[in-house]
Amino acid sequence: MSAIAVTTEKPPAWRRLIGFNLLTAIVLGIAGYLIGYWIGGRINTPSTAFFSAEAGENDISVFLGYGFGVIGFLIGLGFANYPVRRLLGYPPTLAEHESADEGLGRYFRLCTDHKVVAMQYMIGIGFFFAIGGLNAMLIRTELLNPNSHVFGANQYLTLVGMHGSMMMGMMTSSILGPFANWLVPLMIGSRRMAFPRIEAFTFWLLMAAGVILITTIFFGGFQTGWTGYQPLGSQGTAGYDAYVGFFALVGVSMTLLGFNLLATIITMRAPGMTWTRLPIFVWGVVSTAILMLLASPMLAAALFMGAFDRTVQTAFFVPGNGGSSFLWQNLFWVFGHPEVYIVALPGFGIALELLPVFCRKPLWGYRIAVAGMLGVTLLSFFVWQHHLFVSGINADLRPFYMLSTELISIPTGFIFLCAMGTLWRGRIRLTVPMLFVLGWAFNFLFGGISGVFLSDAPSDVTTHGTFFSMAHFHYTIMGGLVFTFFAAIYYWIPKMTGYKLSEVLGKVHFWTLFLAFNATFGPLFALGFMGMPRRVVTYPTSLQPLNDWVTVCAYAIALSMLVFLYNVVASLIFKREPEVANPWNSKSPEFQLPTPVPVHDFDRIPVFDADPYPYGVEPTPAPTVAPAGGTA
Amino acid sequence: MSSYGRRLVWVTLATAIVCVAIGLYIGLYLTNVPGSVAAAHVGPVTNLYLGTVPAAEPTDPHPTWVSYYVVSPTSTNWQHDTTFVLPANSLVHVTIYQFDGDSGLRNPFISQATGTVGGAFQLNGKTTQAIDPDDASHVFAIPQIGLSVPLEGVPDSAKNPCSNAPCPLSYDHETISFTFRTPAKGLYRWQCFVPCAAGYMLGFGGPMQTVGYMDGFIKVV
Amino acid sequence: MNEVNHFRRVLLIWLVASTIATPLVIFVLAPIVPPGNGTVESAGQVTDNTVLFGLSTPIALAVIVWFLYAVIVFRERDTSGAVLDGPPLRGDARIQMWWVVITTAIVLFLAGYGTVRLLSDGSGGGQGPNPIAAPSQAKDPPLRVQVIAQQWQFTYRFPGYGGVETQHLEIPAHTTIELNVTSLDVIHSFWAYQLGVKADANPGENNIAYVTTKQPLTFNIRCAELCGVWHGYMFDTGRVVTKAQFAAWISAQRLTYAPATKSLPPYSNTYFPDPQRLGG
Amino acid sequence: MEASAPLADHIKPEPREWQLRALWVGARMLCGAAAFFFMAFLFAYFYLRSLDVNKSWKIGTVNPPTGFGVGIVVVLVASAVLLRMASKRPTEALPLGLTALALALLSVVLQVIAWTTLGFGPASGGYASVYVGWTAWYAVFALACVYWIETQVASIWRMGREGVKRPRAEGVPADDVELLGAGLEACSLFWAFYVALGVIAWVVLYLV
Repeated sequence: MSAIAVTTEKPPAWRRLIGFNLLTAIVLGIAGYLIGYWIGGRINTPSTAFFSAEAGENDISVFLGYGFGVIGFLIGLGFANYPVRRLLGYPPTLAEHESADEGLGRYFRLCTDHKVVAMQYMIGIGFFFAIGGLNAMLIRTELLNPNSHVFGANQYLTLVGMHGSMMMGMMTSSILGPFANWLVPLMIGSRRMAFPRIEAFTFWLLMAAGVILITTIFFGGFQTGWTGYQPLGSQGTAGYDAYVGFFALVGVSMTLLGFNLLATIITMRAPGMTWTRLPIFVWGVVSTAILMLLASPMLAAALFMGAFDRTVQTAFFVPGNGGSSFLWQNLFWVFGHPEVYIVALPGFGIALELLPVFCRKPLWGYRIAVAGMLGVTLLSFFVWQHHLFVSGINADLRPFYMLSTELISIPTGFIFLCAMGTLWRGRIRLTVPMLFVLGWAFNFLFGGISGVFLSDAPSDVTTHGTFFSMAHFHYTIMGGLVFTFFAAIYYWIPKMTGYKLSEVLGKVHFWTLFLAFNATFGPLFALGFMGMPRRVVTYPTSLQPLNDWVTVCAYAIALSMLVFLYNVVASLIFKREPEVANPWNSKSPEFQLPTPVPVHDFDRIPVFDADPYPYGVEPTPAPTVAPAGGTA
Repeated sequence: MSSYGRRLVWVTLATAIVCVAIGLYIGLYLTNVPGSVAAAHVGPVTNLYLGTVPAAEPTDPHPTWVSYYVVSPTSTNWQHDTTFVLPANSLVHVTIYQFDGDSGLRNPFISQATGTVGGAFQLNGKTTQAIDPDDASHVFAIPQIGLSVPLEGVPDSAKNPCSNAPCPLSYDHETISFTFRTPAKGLYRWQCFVPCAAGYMLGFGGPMQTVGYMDGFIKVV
Repeated sequence: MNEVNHFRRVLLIWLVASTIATPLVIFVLAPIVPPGNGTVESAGQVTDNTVLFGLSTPIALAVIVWFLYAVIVFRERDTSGAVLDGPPLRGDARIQMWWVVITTAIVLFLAGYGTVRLLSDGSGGGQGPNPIAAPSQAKDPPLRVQVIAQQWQFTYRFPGYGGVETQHLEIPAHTTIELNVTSLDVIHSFWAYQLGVKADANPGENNIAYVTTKQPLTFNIRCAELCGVWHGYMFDTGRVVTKAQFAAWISAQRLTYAPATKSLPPYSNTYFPDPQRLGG
Repeated sequence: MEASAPLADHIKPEPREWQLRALWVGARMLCGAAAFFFMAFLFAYFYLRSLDVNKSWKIGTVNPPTGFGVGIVVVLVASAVLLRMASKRPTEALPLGLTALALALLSVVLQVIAWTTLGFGPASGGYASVYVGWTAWYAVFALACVYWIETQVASIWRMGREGVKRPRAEGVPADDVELLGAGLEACSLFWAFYVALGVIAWVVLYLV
């Protein structure tokens, strides 16, 4: 695309490795960690009673190590260059390393092209998703037998916490990271995000966070699960510092991701792209971004409090010293429940975005779908205490939280209404993405209905904190988010990469995943009802057959994921069958662009005159976006 | 090399690296699980000799952590294992050489011995039922079978305290012994109830939450 | 074939399916869903679950039948490769209105029903220090039992019996029990499964849950909130026994634990044992 | 450093007001995020105070350093007012901005001195915890704001020295003067809001 291709000779390979790139970043990150750790060691004076020197570890060192490490990592990537230039008063610029000439190198450094960042997100998130999944397999392996342990009891809890944190922390951005970053500019007709450097920053920060979480193994792990309840967390070894550092960085990354997406959608819609013409996926992004922007800072604040408790010995969560364990529960769930919808809403957006394409009908009830998403967004700030029905906290408010929680099923119902309306009398093509969307509908239905049991305070007394609630949120998150995540992958990856994915393998992947998923998590509802609490390393022997069944099915999920992995490697790396520009005959703007999408997306900012669902209108109107002519 | 061949090499290489990484990752979780030790059979009863120290050996990954050890009857040979293999449905005589100072109990209720034969234990040869909760240094408890024995701490005034493992009997110590009946075959956990993890919130982090220090298993076979 | 026919057929299928499935769920599945009929509270939860099951079955069936019908009947059968569009239906205000009305009605009913059930006796849930829903205490004051959670076991204290603390829990049959749940260190959750009781144990907080026992039974106690390395092993077995047996048991306990009782602090709703911050 | 390719001739630039609007909207959204961040501390304050677990809201003598508190707030408010004025009066932007910058930095310095002269430690109960946590993170983000203000002041200074450049090549269609105005407006608005949060913190921590 770039008109001025500077034809200089390529320097030798070793020379190209020097500069602001991932390699430098890793080196500087490790150096920063060591420097921070050393400084922390200077600060710690064993004479004060404040520091837990007797524990043989120094939390200040660890936190400073993480802080300096992240800073070194970001400097190595080149994130400090622009701020320093601004500090010296040089005028603002927007783009860095966007030239297509840089080839694959762009993916290993700070690049502000939204498509590159999206692909970085895809790979990065996929990597951590695989680790989270591996943790799940190890958890299930441990639960094969109640009376003999594969892992130590504390290693098991670390696995549980790692799995939860990895999935809730990293997978939160699993759709907004790769897909919203890639799609939103194309869908609303801008060429970029409002703040491209912040866009890249969110990604690299998230990667740093993920690595920090993994380092917990070297510090003894953390035994708190992803909820990190205090004061249990403060008891933990330095492994809990990794949890705090991880989630704090995730909180910052999510805030900025939401901030950037929201700013883009508000300010950079192309002429004619009115609010009522926005693709429904963008509405899903809007509602999610609002939650991210406002809820994540509270998470960060709560974690900073926890970090202070562990280092400078404040007492936010130490009950005998003026703190309260309830404070953490409140702050965590004020963030935590919007978080749950942060992972659900993008799924709604993708499902409703894909249904019209494969039903060949306009989205049925566009406005009510938008109302549903915004309704969920609003209500999700008022439901958090349903996580605390039996905690003894504000027991007189339980009827209110029961009502608000159940009210949230009304806007969620709108999404189902729109899905059902869109299906009605369509010309349904059961492609792989469509299958995943249908799978989402089925799973989310059961996730939602089991949610009613949990929102009902009397019923919650038994189901709270058991495998029932665990099954419930896996139905909504794995059955909801992950299924739509795969729908999005099968739908957009050919467009994003320019290569076909195997449809046969895709269908194998869907059916094995769908069946194995339901065979795994369905019985967990029963296990919860039969009295199995979450996060236990052992359980009554009578529950072993069911647990073993679940474990075997969980392995089947892993195999199904391997099918997917094989499909990706075989199709995208080896076979490389070029895909046409619009394989699904979609009328969405992004599919009107050539494949691969040029660096600058559009030659000129498009003008929209309709929403992206003009199906069944005779004669079919011309594509709403003029194709970029640059490649012609 | 052809482009296809190059890709094949890269993918194979990446797969190999990933497999190694996964192996290392799982290995990290599998390590640090302490081994198990069979109790010695002397006569009709099984004898189990344990030692508790304020700090593990200097070569331990956590040299500052308090810990239980399996020791020989004369406290000469110290082994850092906390899974004890015991025969089912039989009497086990436990002798604990206690080298640690006192910390005090969070719940004074645990200052009374329960679940032992006769409901009492021998503290330096003297039959005792309960100790002052503030003098407790550790507790040997198997909650699943209701066994709980408080271990009196070495007084602060002791002249010759042992600072870290291994501790010969020449150091100041308390000897606690008791007999209990093992349950049916299975895996049972034991723990300490005294907040003895110095440097951790409520004294219950670190060694108190890591199998191999103040926690472990009774493997009844 | 016109739209009305499709809609009627879906309606019919749904009606038939619901008529078959709903009674099955209500009368076959729901009664076997725990926690069983052992106490007033657990029986109440079973009733509650039955209502929820009964209501959710036709709702789930409506969605499933609709989806399956649509996918089967409206599936694209044209294999010529031409991409044909469906009718451009963009919504129907009437249907949307009815959907809103119906879902709102169901939700309000559920919230109302749940509130009524909750306020009738507290449903065995932890209600904090000032319970708003207690079982009717017309006959006699409830038996107060304190559940003390610590890492990692539950002990029980009976303020009405000299403040004796016990290792296991036995409670009399046909009695209302007031469980005062508290913790000495981190958050635990006292879950007495067959009693239908779950109450978090928070350090420095008193969390009250009520249970009204019926016949003698044995119940499992488990910790239901992650509390550290032995969370999975923090379980116990309790018993509901006849009043006479309970009287005998509690006096035996007082005798057995006399030495420990002497060193216990006076009974209190919460305890703040030292050290708070650092051990050692 | 900047390796981006200039736009080719056939590629038309995006509307020039987009970046200006993004700055306007972005500043307001940051206000929302900052408000929610400090809401956590506000919540912690009232929650711990109302619970007063173990009668440990204040352990021993815990008195906030009122003199420093008043000083910090006065300095902050003055800084915010000056920066806001700077954004409204382009001709006097440089001196006003510089003064605002100095005052903002001074507020952080005062806060650091206040910590060293506190009569209590972080462990002295719930109030002490909230005080330390809240002021610490307020100061950290105030430092970030100091950086932001500095970039604005430095841009004004450099533009005054090197003269105005018309539309730039790196994909920013708006010209420097417009961008500078929008950036200064966004910065001053956020700083004013942030100072308002500081005033709330002051009211809560020192007066309530």
